[in-house]
Amino acid sequence: MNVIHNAVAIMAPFLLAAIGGLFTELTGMLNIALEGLMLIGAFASVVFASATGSLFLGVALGIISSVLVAYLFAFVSLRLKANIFISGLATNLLASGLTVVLAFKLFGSKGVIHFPGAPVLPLVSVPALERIPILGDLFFGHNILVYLGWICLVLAAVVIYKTPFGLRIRATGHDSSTVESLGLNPQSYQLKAILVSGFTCGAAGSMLTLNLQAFVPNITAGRGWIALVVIYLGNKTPLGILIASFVFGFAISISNYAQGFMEIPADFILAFPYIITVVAMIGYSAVRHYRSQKLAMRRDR
Amino acid sequence: MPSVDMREICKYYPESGVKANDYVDLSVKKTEIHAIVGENGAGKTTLMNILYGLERADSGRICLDGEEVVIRNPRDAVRLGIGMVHQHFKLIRPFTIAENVTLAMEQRKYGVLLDRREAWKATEKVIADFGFDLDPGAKIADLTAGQMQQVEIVKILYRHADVLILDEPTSVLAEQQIRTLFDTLKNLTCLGKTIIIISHKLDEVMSIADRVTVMRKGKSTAVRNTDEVDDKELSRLMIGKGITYGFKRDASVPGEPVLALYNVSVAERTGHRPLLDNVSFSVRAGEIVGLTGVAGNGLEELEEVVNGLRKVDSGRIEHRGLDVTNASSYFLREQGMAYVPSDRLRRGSSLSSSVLENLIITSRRSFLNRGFFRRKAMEKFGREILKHYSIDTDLYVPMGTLSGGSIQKIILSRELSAQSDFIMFSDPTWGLDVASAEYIYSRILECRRSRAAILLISNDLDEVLGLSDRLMVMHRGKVVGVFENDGTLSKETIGEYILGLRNDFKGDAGNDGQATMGRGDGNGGGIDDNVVGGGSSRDCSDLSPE
Amino acid sequence: MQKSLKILLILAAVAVVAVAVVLIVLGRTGAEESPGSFDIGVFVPGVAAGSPLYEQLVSGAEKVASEREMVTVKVIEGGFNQGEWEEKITSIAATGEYEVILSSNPSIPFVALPVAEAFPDQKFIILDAIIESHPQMYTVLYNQVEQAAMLGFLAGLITKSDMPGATPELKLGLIAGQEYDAMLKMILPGFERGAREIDPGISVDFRVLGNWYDANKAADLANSMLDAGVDVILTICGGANQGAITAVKERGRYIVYMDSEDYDLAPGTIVGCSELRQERLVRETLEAAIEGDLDWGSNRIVNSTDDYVAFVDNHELYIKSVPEDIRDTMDSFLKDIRSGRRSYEVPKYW
Amino acid sequence: MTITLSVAVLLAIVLIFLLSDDPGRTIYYFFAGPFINRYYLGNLLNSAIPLVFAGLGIAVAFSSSAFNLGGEGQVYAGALVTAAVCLALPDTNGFIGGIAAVLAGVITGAVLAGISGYFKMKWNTDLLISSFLISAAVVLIVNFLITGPLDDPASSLLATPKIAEQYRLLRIFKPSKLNISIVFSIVAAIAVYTFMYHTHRGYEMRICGLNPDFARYGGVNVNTYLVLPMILSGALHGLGGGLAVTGTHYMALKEFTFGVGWNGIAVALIAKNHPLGVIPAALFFAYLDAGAKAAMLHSDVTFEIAAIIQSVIFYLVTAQAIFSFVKYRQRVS
Repeated sequence: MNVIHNAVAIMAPFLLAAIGGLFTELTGMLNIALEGLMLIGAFASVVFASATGSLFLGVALGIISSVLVAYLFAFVSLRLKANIFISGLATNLLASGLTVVLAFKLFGSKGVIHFPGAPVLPLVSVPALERIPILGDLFFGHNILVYLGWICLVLAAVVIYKTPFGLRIRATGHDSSTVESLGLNPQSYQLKAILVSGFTCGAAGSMLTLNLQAFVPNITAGRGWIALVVIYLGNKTPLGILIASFVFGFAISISNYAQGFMEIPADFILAFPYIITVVAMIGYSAVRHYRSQKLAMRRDR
Repeated sequence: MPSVDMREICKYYPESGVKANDYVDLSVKKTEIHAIVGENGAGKTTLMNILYGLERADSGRICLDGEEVVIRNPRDAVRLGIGMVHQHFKLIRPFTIAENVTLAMEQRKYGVLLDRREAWKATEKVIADFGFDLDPGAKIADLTAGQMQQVEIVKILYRHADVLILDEPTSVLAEQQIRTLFDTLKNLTCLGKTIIIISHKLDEVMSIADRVTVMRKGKSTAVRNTDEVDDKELSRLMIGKGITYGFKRDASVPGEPVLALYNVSVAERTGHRPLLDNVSFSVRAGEIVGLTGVAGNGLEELEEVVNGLRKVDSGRIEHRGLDVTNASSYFLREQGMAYVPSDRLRRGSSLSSSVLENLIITSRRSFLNRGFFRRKAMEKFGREILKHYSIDTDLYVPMGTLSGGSIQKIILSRELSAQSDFIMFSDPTWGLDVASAEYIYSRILECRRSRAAILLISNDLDEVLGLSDRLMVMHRGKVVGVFENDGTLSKETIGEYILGLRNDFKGDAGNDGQATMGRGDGNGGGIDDNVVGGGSSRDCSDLSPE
Repeated sequence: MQKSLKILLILAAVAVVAVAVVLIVLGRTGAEESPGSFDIGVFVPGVAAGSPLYEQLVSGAEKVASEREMVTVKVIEGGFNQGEWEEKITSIAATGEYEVILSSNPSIPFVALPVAEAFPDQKFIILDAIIESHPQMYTVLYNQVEQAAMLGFLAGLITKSDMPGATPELKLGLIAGQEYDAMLKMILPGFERGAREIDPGISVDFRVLGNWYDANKAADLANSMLDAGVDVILTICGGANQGAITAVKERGRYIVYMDSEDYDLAPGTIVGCSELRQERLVRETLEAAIEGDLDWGSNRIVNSTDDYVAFVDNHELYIKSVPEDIRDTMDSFLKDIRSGRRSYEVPKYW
Repeated sequence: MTITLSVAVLLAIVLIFLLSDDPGRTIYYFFAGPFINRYYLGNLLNSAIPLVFAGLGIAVAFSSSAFNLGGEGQVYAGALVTAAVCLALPDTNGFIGGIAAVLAGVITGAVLAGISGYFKMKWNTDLLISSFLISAAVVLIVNFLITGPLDDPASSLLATPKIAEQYRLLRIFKPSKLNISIVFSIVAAIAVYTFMYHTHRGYEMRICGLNPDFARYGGVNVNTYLVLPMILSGALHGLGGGLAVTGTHYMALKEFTFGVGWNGIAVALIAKNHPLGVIPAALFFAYLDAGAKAAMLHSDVTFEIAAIIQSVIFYLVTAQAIFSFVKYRQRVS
């Protein structure tokens, strides 16, 4: 089924962004700058990939650029104690302006910028295995950054649950004063979490432009926001994020295909993924509610 | 050679204009238990926060074992071998004991990964070495307050601290747990640890500490050996004048029942064991009924049931003969039932709201004029309360900026001003200094004189014994003992009931025979006996390591 | 340390403000308008760079200005929020400096109506748009039915052909950024009509992206169409076109392209481009306006007989990537159109 | 506040020097542009109006710990429904018809936000995400309605037809679009303030937001107040959208309220969720925007440069804003 194959490709950027967002979420911060960080990564990676001719350098420098902007965001939010919501909005605004201004200064265009010389994202192709139904669609025949997403997910799960860093990140989110009383600086973990989100958003962004060998202003098109939703929908766990982003990718993929054979107007179908998700979410909370009512709910509010 | 030597410590809070520490000296010898006593706001906690690096002194110096040190943050303190148990536990509730203990000093494998087994082992080792009884794999959320405190101490010991600071360590503990704690502390000094305790409970200080530093209004006023002073002198040093700790409870003739519970049961959602199990009792006009027990044995649930915050599964509650079972809090208040909650910072007040907004929560509708507040009347009401109860603050000050004592006074004044015929107090003096506690006690007794029916729920045995006309003990959701408080009761006897060591009570807590036993007692029976039987032995071992 | 930092900051502030003030004064004086000039305000509904039609709008006006003395051009970009366009056009009109406001977009006449009402002396030249009759406006509409039909005809030829990327299914695709009148009334029907001249059984799979910039989604959409057997896609979704091109290129199928000559973007994949000669139209219309020859209140529809709408058939990549027999059929078709022997009327939808 | 603001302005000026070829002109128009004529000033005031309503909506919600992230969709849907009702009404009395139409918009906003509140109350569905998702879906559905069934066949604008003259609000500062809804916005701010600080419902609502345990203890029905602030918030958003139609645009255009929802959040945060503070905060926002527009019109500044300069100011202005939004994280685990 191509629907599934495409769903996996579609979900990859917001899966990656959500992984970084998960870290900030676990330290107790609402990170709405994911969108802007992705945009920075998208722009920088294709520019550097084209300039150096190296895919690896492109992605790496794209990630570094995104991390730098994430650092600015963290500095304003943590050090200057700005409201993280507004500094997040400001980061998004900055990213949308900066990418275009830089594009104009560097390439003289504010529209689509083509990088025919940028390296193509290689597909990982294992023809024999791709023919396996469903599993083949899920795991093979994607571009190499999709696999980076899988790796990051596994890595994130290990870091969060199996390393001291992850333990401290989670502790910071639960009660930062406890972490502080143990001689750690909770802010430094929040900073690191933001930098991690910069890292994965940079990678997520690079996927969007290296895919096309071109940069289009606003190419992220709301994927950072979807990533935010994915984090919540995934109940703030790596596995949950994986499932939630697949649900979202699948819904988008279906709506793409549905346009071809359904009589429903296109704009209406576009709303489809959101409606599915919100219904799923309400359904999930209902299930959770009734289950917890049955099980260990000591206080009913 | 003193182990900890703090000299001329000053700390000024410009925003509130308070000199929390004003040239304070503290000298603690090695392997002694040193108590710092003083009223709320005397600056004890500030001084210890400075020693632990949570706050920085404006001036002064700190020497450890004769060497001057700079403690900028808790990391420095930990490195220097200082550990602190805070009044409010600093534990991550969803984590296990081992995770909490090793947090920030994790056991690692391959340099980067958490080593769960090593963490478990290391925690286990500390637990065993110092004679605790904890399961390293247990989740904090499942522990009792006493166990959490033990975890806090284990946490410090795991960090190889030589100096342990404990801030009000007994405020959440029951009598037996306090004794366990003190045994532990004494044991620790034998193993070479130095212990600093912040407290305002003089009897405890006298029984555990070697020396005492007294603080008053930001200054250290005296240092004494405990075997050279008595608590009268200490309290004189603390408060500035001699007071007699204690209060007089004159005889009273109880009137008709105001509040009565009949076979009230609340099931736990998991269905293991009822939170409240066939509880029946009544409170009569002009009497104080004391209710005590260890946290987690149904006291909190009872508190919520009586206030309408929790629904009962079976049984009946009557107020002056009117069935108020599962009535809303609002309705109960309208009926004249007032309530001073134990959790005064979360349930009893809204810290970010003003004093006035806190005062009007129960009487808010009486200030309405066509749906709008009559601001003048509201302010007049507020000012009168502040004046009448001589609370020294302004109406528009945020509640959170006040001291614990003032907050409790405001809550108390709000509840008492409602002219209720039934008042429930839950841990009314928890964490308060002697003077504030005295004040609260006198108010409670005043209510009793004005023929209100009073239910006093408290973990503080002295308090319950001192105030109650009748006294009930709860264990595992059941009333396991009811006593007329005729002056012959001993703490020890009550303690045995509290811990479930004795369970010979079969009556229905003096309902004057009104109880309708038919309701809701069919489902208790067999299961229940099993659980209590099986559980009580485990419970004992939890609380007393011997 | 703290204090010196403060002083430094204040000094810096003073310096910056001083420089700013000087520059402001200079800037103000430099902005004086000379009388007797013909000033053109160019309103770009969106952003010029990256959009061929808007780029030509600007370059056409600028060329006129560079060729004639006393003609000035000021370009104002309106951004993507339609709700703000009226306000911005009003701002331009309110200055009273501009003899003509020039713009290009089907919706501008309707945005400009209230502005025209408020400023009865303000004249508007609006291209790629049409309005029945307004004394202050002059509108020119491109016959995009014809434009789309040319591409549809070529696409039809290709899908029936045995070119390597052609599939047995008689399916064409059209990806639109949004649904709007010109799209639904001219382009989509024109594309279908052109294709059905080859074979009435050809169907057009029409899908909407929802915006003009989500290139990756355009790629996904294109892929889903290719999966359904579509072999030639007409993509009209602004910046997001790039996504469709990449996807189609990867699968070895074909793109036909509107509004600009862009075979170079994907040699071999882009098999046909049509073009609107907007720059020429701008220049001619402005010249007429400056000379006072413009018939205000009228409108005009331009098509390929006057070569304002054109299919780019002389590009080497077109010749290289399209087999000769197809090109021959196409040639005769184009000849018919250019000579007016075959024509596609614009339905009156306004 | 003054210090951070001056640092922000300084940085903005430095940026202008870097990005503009005619910095003097740019600076002049960026900061003084909104005041050089009555047209610009009128538009500045007019563009503050929807921000006031959105800001009020957010202030009501946030001060009750109801995290409404769906403002965007609520404004948009409110606007569309108002326009649709105006168009559907037969030739009635303009006053009554106008009120009915705006009311319909208000109800739309209230219902959209109320859904999230209802499920929060019923099943503890996360407000933040459900309101955000519903809004995202609503924006697309409204897009569909505007470009599809409700599109004006007579115009090429992606918009509904214009509403009849009699439903349009009085313009008071011609030729700008400023209209009497500015009076409504001030009245609304005062009304919201009065409700929140001078009625017992408002008091109960705020207490529920600040400390639900305390509210429950005081006999307040906390569940009601999970829904009420959302409904109020949505209603205010809907009102803002409705008045944007009847006062400013006279029709619903595709995505014409874009960004109002998010900026409303920023406005409320700068105002520290105080209803009266929302007015100056909204004016500040509108001023920044008007300055950018003036600089774009009169100098060589482009959108993107304006965005960069604005972002720098936002970064620093917020260094002062209260952390009411961050505080919601401190829910006890």
